Amino acid sequence: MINMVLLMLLLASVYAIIRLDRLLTAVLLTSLFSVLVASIFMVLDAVDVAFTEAAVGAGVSTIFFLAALAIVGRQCKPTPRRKIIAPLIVVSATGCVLLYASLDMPRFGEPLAPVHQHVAPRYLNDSAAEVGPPNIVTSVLASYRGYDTFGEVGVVFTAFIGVLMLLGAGTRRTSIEPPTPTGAPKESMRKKVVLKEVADLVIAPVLIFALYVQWHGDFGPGGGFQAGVIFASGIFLYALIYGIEPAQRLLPPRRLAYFPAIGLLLYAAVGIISMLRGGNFLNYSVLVNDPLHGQHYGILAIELGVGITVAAVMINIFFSFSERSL
Amino acid sequence: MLIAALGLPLLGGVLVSMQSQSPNTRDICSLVTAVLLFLLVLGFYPSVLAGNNPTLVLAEPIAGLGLKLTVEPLGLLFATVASGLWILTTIYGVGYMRGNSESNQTRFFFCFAISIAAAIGIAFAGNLLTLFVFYEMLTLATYPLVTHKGNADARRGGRTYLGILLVTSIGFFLFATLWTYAITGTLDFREGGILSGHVGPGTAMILLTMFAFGTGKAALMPFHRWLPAAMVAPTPVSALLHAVAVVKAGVFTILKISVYIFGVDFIAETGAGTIVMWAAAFTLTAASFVALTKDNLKARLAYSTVGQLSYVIVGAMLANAAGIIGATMQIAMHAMGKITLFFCAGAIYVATHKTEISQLDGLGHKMPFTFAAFFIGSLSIIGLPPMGGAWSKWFLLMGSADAGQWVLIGLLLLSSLLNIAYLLPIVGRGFFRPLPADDAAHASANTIQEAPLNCVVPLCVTATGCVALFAFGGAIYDYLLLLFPKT
Amino acid sequence: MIEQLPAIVLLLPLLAAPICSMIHNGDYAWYLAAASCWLAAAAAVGLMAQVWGGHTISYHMGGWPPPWGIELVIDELSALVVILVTVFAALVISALRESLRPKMRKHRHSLYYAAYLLCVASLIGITVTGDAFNVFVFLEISSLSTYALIARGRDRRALIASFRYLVMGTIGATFILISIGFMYMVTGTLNMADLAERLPALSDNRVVQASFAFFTVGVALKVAIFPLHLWLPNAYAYAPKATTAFLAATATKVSLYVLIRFLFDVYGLEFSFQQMRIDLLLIPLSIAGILIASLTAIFQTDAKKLLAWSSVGQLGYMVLGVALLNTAGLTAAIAHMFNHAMIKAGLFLALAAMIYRVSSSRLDDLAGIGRQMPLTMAAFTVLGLGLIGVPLTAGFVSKWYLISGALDKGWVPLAAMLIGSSLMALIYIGKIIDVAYFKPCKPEHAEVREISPTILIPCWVFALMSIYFGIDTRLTAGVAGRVAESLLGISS
Amino acid sequence: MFTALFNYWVVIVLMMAGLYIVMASGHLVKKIIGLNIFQTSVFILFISMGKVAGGTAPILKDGISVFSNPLPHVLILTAIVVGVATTALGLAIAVRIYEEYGTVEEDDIAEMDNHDQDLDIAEYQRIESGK
Repeated sequence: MINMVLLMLLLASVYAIIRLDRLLTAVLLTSLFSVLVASIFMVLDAVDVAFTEAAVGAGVSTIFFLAALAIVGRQCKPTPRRKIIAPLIVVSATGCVLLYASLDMPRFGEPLAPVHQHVAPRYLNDSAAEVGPPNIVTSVLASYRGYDTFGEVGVVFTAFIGVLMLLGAGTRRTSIEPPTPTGAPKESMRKKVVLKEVADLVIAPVLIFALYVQWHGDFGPGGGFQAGVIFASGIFLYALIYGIEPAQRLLPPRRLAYFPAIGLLLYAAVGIISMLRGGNFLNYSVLVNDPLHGQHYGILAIELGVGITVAAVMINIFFSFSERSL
Repeated sequence: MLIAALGLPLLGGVLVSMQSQSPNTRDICSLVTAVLLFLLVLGFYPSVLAGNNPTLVLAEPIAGLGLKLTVEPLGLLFATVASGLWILTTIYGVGYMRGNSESNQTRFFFCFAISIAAAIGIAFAGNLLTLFVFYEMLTLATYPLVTHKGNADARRGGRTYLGILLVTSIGFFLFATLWTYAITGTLDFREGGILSGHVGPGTAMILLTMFAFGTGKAALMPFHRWLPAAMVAPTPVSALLHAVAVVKAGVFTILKISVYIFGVDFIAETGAGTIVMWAAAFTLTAASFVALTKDNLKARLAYSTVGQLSYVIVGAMLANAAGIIGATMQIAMHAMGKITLFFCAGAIYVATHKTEISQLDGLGHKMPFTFAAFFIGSLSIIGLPPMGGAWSKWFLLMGSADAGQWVLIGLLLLSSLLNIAYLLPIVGRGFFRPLPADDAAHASANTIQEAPLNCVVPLCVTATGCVALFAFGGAIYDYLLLLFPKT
Repeated sequence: MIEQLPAIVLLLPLLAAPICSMIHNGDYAWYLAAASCWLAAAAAVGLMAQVWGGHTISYHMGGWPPPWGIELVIDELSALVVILVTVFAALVISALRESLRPKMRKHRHSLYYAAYLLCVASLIGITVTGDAFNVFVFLEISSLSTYALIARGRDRRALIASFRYLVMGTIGATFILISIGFMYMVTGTLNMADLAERLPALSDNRVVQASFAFFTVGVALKVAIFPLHLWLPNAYAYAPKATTAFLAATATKVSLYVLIRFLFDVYGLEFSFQQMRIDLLLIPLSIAGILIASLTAIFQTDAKKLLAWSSVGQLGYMVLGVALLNTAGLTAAIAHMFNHAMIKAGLFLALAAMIYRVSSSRLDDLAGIGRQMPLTMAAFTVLGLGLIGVPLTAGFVSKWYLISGALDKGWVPLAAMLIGSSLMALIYIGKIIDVAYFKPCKPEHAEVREISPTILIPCWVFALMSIYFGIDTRLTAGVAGRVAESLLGISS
Repeated sequence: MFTALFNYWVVIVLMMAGLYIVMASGHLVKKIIGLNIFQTSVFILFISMGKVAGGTAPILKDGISVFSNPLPHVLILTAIVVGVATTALGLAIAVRIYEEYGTVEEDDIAEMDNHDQDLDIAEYQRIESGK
């Protein structure tokens, strides 16, 4: 059984979210919820997922929510009584179907459960010989199911296009204001001296850590997606403390808007090269003469593509939101 | 050759539409097409008389169910009537349209050609699906003709026209077709029918009733409203609707379904036609009464048509050789008679711009040919010898007698009396009443005279045709016996 | 090369999308987008040529054999749907350029085209994949791009429509995710063919039954099966003009394809229809959907909303065809997917041309437009006849099969109801045509002229296709018939 | 039975709580919070089915032979990305709605839309009567 305390904490936080009308608190609780879920994932041996959930749920999503709340206000109306009934009926019905299903579910942790029988054993037993990386999640993600991951990059890219269409690229303000040559700190910034000091200390290691996660994904938990999210978080931190303009000077949105596409194209390029070399799309084994080397290069390249796209998309979206809130 | 029969009017239509700049070329084009088509249709007679049924499958939109054309005696007769009268209608139409300087003449002749193609398609349809397709094509192609004038009246009439015809055909006819297909797995027109042995009397009656009422063009009451509504159209169109293509296509459809889908024997055995027969009997009596009350000449003729059509339906439902032969003859005879009457009505309008019967006093002396032709046409419609109409009425009475329907005989005779009552007074007014005073002044100035030659010649030809058909009655009878190989 | 076609058809639009997003000149982006759509269409035809007659292609992504890797599976059904998506997408985008011009600033055009291409690519992806989870991934790409496309409508209500769709769509997608999780939980595989082998033995397992329920509800949301259709009318009505044409043609059809695939191939005929009796649910719902939607359409005063409601009704026909569970019904459903896509895309496109000229889709603003824009309105009329189901148009063929399907079951009242609903279509299409031809034109629209050929030609292509496929039905009803027989397990 | 299924039940409650927030809340941002919770709870369901009692994270190391199933991890990695993408887009639409309507409460928006429609009808009647 999963850790009882964690489960109870989850229930409590969700209950609080339902009851809360102050959205800022609700968002922070959602962030807490994500951290708790990440802990559960950790307990369940899903280290990569835990890593991602923490970075996304507690990091990126929360930042997006906060940015949105800064625009739309933090208070919401309580749900009127009469509007509770219909959702309750639907939710109870759905819940009953799920409970009904749960009666036939394999017991938790059962090693003989069907999930562990059919497809998974090949990954566990042969991936080292067929693909290479010790982190089996990376092998499956990048090679066996590399096409899914390609689609996943497509999803991120689509979200990027959508946000850009709706909110603009975050370039409006920089084009109006001439860029100040030196990052003269604003009035409010002087009060954040301590923060600034801390940030200086933290941001560089965060970015370096992101690079480490990027290249280390073969061996330990991590990979392009996590690296991209962490890299973006580092930039968020920078922007929150120094202001958006310096961040945008660092990474001009106009140029940054190219990078999601570049990452996706890099991913696809690997696949197309393998097609040109006579294999199927994303068959890394044909990239070079030795299949195992080919797998290795292929995975490195596509993970880089994933990282570039994810980081660039997250930063772009952040810029788009923050432009609107000012 | 079948392709040619169908393609020729279409091709003619296209040619006509390209000649909008030069009216003379255009009208010659129409005429040549019409004549060629008539000759082409006549060309089928040798092989049909020899007992062959030339067949052609155009396409197969639904697996096992194609757009199929077959030439058989019944359809060939209808095609002959339609294509033959088309020539006259074209000549007449040219005169009428020019005489009245109507606008959009090119569109008019284009739609005309498409309508004829559709009529030929109906005549040669090899199965119910094909029949339905061309039936709808005819509806759609005649719609712009009905609304030709483009004013509010024309639009209202057009809407009624389209509304009733589409709703009945989709609601009843298509449904019955699909049902038939579901029951029998085929829709081919076959001798002796396809339903026999597949359905009981009850279903057969429902199906036949749906087919009859679904054929809105047959103007069975209460779905006859479109016909008077379509009176807003120019007269050549009325002639086309009433005589050449539309209503004839309707009754022909019912006839064909009775003969080739149900089979005469099957209807007779099961009595499936009872409802339809009495509906038709009601229609033919009621329509004649309504016609009596109409003062507008074209409206009176329209209700006359409603009544006359029901003769055909009655004949089909009698389900015996005399009935079917009478019904088929009625198609040809009524076509010839009614087209004469409409040509006359149009000629009167072109010459005097008069539309009401009460205004016709004394015109007979000024327009002798027109009124003489009207008289001949009337006699044919009534069914008096020596006109072609006499034959069809005779066979229908025979058929009723064979079927033992004495009430029906009574109704048919009553209706004939009513025909006399509403048609002959028109001629009487023309010849035996003096011109009203204000018109007399015009007349002395010779402003009232016969309509243009283009109008008068066709109506004289059709009037002659009414007489000639009486002489050919025997030949037609022999030909129609092809339908009953056993008897 | 030829064996790479399944990947190529997908990659063409998917790779053109990021490149488009990088091109700042909207015109160049349009050329690229249109070219990639047409090439994909050509590739789709190539695929159909390969599977014609009932063959199947399997393409192993990454070279990994299924069920370990992801496989693309192409048979006649998926090839037909891919043709539907690509050809209609190509036609609509050819017209798109004109219609976008007055509305958006130029450098945003590129993004719009990119979103459009992503949508096309993801719909292809959903159709060709043989992996259950992969369906989810591409479904999300298509959903996200659709939300973005709809939100770009000129009216602010487009935003609300898009948001509602986003919420309902995400719930639907999550339901599908739950369902896939359940299937995986009891079988250990995600490959659809593999699932099909393993699921029958587990038909009494409650997890499988629940997964079936979640899947049906999730996809029904996407297909807009009554009563889960609520997002559709507003989404179609407020989306940018040409977007509606594309979405109406493809998005719901692909979802329906997914439903058919899973009901018949993955869960299996026996489980779906004999054990779970899904037909008992779908038949009444689709009938109610047809009647209510057609009735609502009749009372609309906005042409775009009218057509949107008509779409709900027409989807009802397709679902009904599936639920009838006989060859004729299933043939009708699949053929109607194609035919309706073609007809509705054409109708929305023609309507877009008119809206482009009069800046409104309200019926009273379209008064007299038939005389101002005769060619556009003529195309609209031809397509409208197809929607009603007049003979010699594509709509007739599918309705014929559907009613045959009802009669094959001996359900005469149902057949009568279908005929009745065709008459309702006659009324609501007649309403538009009547207004356009027979009402006097508004004075402020007296100067309205015919639209440029860029839109007119695609409109007429749709109209002529609607007639062509009413006569030559080898591609539509022919394929649909073969597919229906193989789905029903009838060997021909 | 109870202990073996208890965590599934908690997850089901969490999922339904998320779904409830989506449906019951009128605030668009809170709806998205609900969607987030709904999806995240589904992730727990997936990951918990991949757990093998006594297993470790699926990273090959000498001396370890029992691993948890990596496939659900891969799927959920993808699903998390999908989730954040949806969140971002949803929030972007919500922001645009706020800019257009000045509110993100469903009821208020519905009221304004009805008002819009009334205006449309009024406009229509004005034109009609003007003729």
